[in-house]
Amino acid sequence: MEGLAAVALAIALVGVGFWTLIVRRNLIWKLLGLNVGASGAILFLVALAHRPGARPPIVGLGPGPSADPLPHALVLTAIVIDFATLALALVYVIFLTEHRHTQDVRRLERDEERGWPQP
Amino acid sequence: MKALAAVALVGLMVLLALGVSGVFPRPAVPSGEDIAAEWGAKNVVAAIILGVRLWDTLFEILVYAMTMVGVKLGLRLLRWERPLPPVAETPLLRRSADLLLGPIVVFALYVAVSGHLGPGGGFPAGAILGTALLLLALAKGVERLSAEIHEPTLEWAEYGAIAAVLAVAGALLLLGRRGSAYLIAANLLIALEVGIGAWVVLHRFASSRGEV
Amino acid sequence: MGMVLLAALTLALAVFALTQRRLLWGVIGVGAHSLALAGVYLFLAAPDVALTQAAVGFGLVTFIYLLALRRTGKLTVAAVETPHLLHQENERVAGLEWEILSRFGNQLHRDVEVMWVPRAEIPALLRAGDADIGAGALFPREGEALLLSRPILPTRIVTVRCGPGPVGAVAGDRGQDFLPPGSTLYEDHAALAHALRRGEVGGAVADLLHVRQWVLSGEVRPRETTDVEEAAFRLAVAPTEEDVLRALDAFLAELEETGELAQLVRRYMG
Amino acid sequence: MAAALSGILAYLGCGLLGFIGAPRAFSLLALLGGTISFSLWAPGFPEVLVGGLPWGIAVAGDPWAVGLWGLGLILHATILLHARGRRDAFHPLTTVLIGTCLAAALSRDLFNLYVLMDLSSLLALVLIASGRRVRAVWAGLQYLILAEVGLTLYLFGLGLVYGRLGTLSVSALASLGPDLADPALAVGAALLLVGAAVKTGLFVFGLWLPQAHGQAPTEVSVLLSGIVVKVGVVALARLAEAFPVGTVLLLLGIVTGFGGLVYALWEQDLKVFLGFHTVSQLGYMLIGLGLGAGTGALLYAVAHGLFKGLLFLAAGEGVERVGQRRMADLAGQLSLPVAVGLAVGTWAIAGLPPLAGFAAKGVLAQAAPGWAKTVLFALGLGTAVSFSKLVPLLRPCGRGRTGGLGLLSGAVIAFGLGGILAIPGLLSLPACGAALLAAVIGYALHLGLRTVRPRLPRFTFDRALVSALAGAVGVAGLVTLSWLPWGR
Repeated sequence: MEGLAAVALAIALVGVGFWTLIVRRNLIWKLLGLNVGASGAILFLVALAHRPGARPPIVGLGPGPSADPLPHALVLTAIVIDFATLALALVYVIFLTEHRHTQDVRRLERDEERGWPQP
Repeated sequence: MKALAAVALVGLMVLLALGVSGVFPRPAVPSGEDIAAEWGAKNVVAAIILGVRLWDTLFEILVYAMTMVGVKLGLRLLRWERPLPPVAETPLLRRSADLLLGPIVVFALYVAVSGHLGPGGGFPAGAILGTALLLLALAKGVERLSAEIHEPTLEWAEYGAIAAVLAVAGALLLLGRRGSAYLIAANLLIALEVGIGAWVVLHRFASSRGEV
Repeated sequence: MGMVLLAALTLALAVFALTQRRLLWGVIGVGAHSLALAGVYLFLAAPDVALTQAAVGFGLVTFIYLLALRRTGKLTVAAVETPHLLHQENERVAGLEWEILSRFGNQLHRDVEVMWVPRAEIPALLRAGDADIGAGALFPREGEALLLSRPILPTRIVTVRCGPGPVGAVAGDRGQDFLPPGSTLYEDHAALAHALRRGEVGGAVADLLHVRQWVLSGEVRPRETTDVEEAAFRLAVAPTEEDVLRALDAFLAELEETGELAQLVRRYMG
Repeated sequence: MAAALSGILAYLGCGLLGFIGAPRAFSLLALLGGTISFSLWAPGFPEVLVGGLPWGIAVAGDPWAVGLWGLGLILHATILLHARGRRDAFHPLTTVLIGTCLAAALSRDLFNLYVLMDLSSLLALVLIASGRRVRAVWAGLQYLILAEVGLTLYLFGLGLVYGRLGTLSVSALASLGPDLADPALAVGAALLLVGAAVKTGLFVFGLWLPQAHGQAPTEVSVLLSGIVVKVGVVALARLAEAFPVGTVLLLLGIVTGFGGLVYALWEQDLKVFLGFHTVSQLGYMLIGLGLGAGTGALLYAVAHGLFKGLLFLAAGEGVERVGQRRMADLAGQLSLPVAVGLAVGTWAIAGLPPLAGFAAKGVLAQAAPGWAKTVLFALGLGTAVSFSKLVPLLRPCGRGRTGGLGLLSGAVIAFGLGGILAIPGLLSLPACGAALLAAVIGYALHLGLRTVRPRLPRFTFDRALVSALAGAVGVAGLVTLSWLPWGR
């Protein structure tokens, strides 16, 4: 039950997040969408490690089978990496906002087509 | 365009569901308790991160460190001449910030040191430390923050921490020394590195003026 | 069961966050979503991941978004097109209030974006957070409950009479407060002037700035003009944006002190 | 194994120390350490699980590792020779970036590759943006977001594969012989492929690449096209080893090869033009992987790293000196070393004997069946057509700095000659004749094509995003189809 709900949630999060990523025109919104989508993939890995009645992968923590520890370790790395990517992306979004006075993807693309005229 | 996107996305979700349906139920997996014992840990995840898959973790730390560098360089590209909007500052906030500082540092240290026994470890500890430090600093006002902090000092501490982690990792990879003392030291070093790094990144976001 | 509920909550928070119109709410919503996700990880027997998610995915990420928003946000102005204050001139916007707003936006590192709206829609837009500042109209009006800046330009509300018949006003304008219920209301000042000229209404309650504009352009020939109230043009700020109001007032005070405001008024009012 | 890992640690450590001070010295030290380490393990070493069973990270000194280490070290030396005046964090960042690429060359673990791909994207973005050009930052930001989408899909695919087979090691997967009739594995393999493809910059997913590579500072472009794209190619090569996805890679390769070419034909900005050719050349490597000719793909990857590095170095040097980017404005303005560098690079990329391009294309063609030879010939012809545009640029004007141009030109020539000497049957009359024929026909076609100016569809960011998602679905379909009898 838990695993099923988690997996369904993971897929839904990928859908919602990527939908935002595509349809929103503002770069920060896109990054928010990406965040949610990426958290879907991470959740999927955690759900993969789970099994009915599992306990945390810590020695001596109750009876029952242990959850698969490897995905947990991978996911910890992935969470940190997502944060790093986000921080860097935000810096360059701020850069574009400073130089082009917009975060709108379409305006940036129009500018690119016209050869970046001085604002 | 939107229609195409919707079709593609629905297709992707169906695909994911199809794939996922083939994965469960999963076969039994090793619990890794023998590995944890070998590394002197109770938390298997800690033994994996700091032991078995240390090679990944090294690059993870590196990702983090390079982000700090990238944020610094990126923010330097900006051309801010004007002061930033003010951050709320009240005496109550300032006083509670002073009171909270001690417990938060102790809690972060606890999360780091006990990371090989229970949930925790260097990364969350560092994140807690960095976030809390900046929150408290912001309560005192950005101007005072910038005046009190000497950036070169921070950078030295940061790179020193990375270098220490590299040294521990190198010794471990080449010599194969294991034990809970190593895990505690590694967790503390990572916490230090991540904490300082998070603090530096947030600090720069909050107060950087650019140089151009 | 708890897990299913929590999963539903997590998804609902994500959907809530990503369907907001204001970025701030989006960021807060995604933060809440991250925290709920940490709860899901606890259910899935992954305390390590939950802790990291709470510290990094919730703490650091939300924090850095907020800090980024602080310097990149847009300042959306819901404005009524008003001569001298804020009006479209070919492709660009010009006027006294525009000058002030664009300088203010510069100071905040925020781009100023103007959306032209009828006067009556401004309060709803500000309250819903679709706009940060209302401009080009008389504030306050009864029952609007908006935050108001220091006065920018003093004016008067007057009644003009051109002939017999009822008196009209612009819907949502301060003038509406001085009319008996059931009077005719018009969407904007141009429609009101048009009605005056065609004799649909015999008079109008409006501010001196517009009345002078009507007279100068020859659109309206008033027989008599009576003062109703001393008033001033101010900028309205969304009820949630107290910080913006504080900064705006400080900015206006500085303009006044240095005499720049007087200069600007002379330039735009002729 | 220890030698290779310590080489990488030396690279990373020196890079980090370089942030504190003496960046050039530490960069040099890293190169030295890397070279010593390389010479210690050079012929290769068998696969080792770093960290031990059951979850250790597999690394091996296989041919890919050897080839890319050689390439990385040569490019690093070139940069050190060339970039005298770079301030700031340029040297430390490039050192860490090269260290990352070297680690990726060794890695045979799907998750380790994920981390390394992400790290290389981040570093690439920081370096691209260091040029302070708005369009470079915009291209880089698109790159980062697209790569992140790709890597999210990759992570999902990795989960599916791990969940089904319980391992992340490429060799273990290959020995299990994954059956793609299994939906979890088919979808998993497809997501892994698309993730790596988006990160690499294959056609339609990767049209950010020409702008990002073209707008970056000179030495950064050299690294990006020389070795950073190869991280993605290595990942694709590992996937090709683990899963039977040859047909899909072949199709992707053909589309990428011709797609990049079509856009390159009418591009006027010299460096962006070279960027489009990087996309097109990726097609060769994928075709090699798809045909099961791993050695050919590897040789092509190394050769491409050398001659495209040379082309970008020469073009960048010329563009910086003259202050113009359009080819028409550069004609007759370039200094002698730059013109010679461009000439050698053009000669090599056109596949003319006896340079690197000829040797690599020869090895590919040896492994290709008849119809694939035709495809490769057509690709070569297209390359010749578009590179004919560079001929007016080759007229030198005055002397200039040689910098790293000499080293890379030498490497391109040595690679070509060495390949011809080492591999029998490369320098045959038909092969030489075909190469010359392609060049001559190409030049003639170029004269005719100059008058045509079609409007190619622009690839906006949103289109790229949608194509990445649609690509995942499409590739999954192809993967599922490819286990049908005709696909094997």
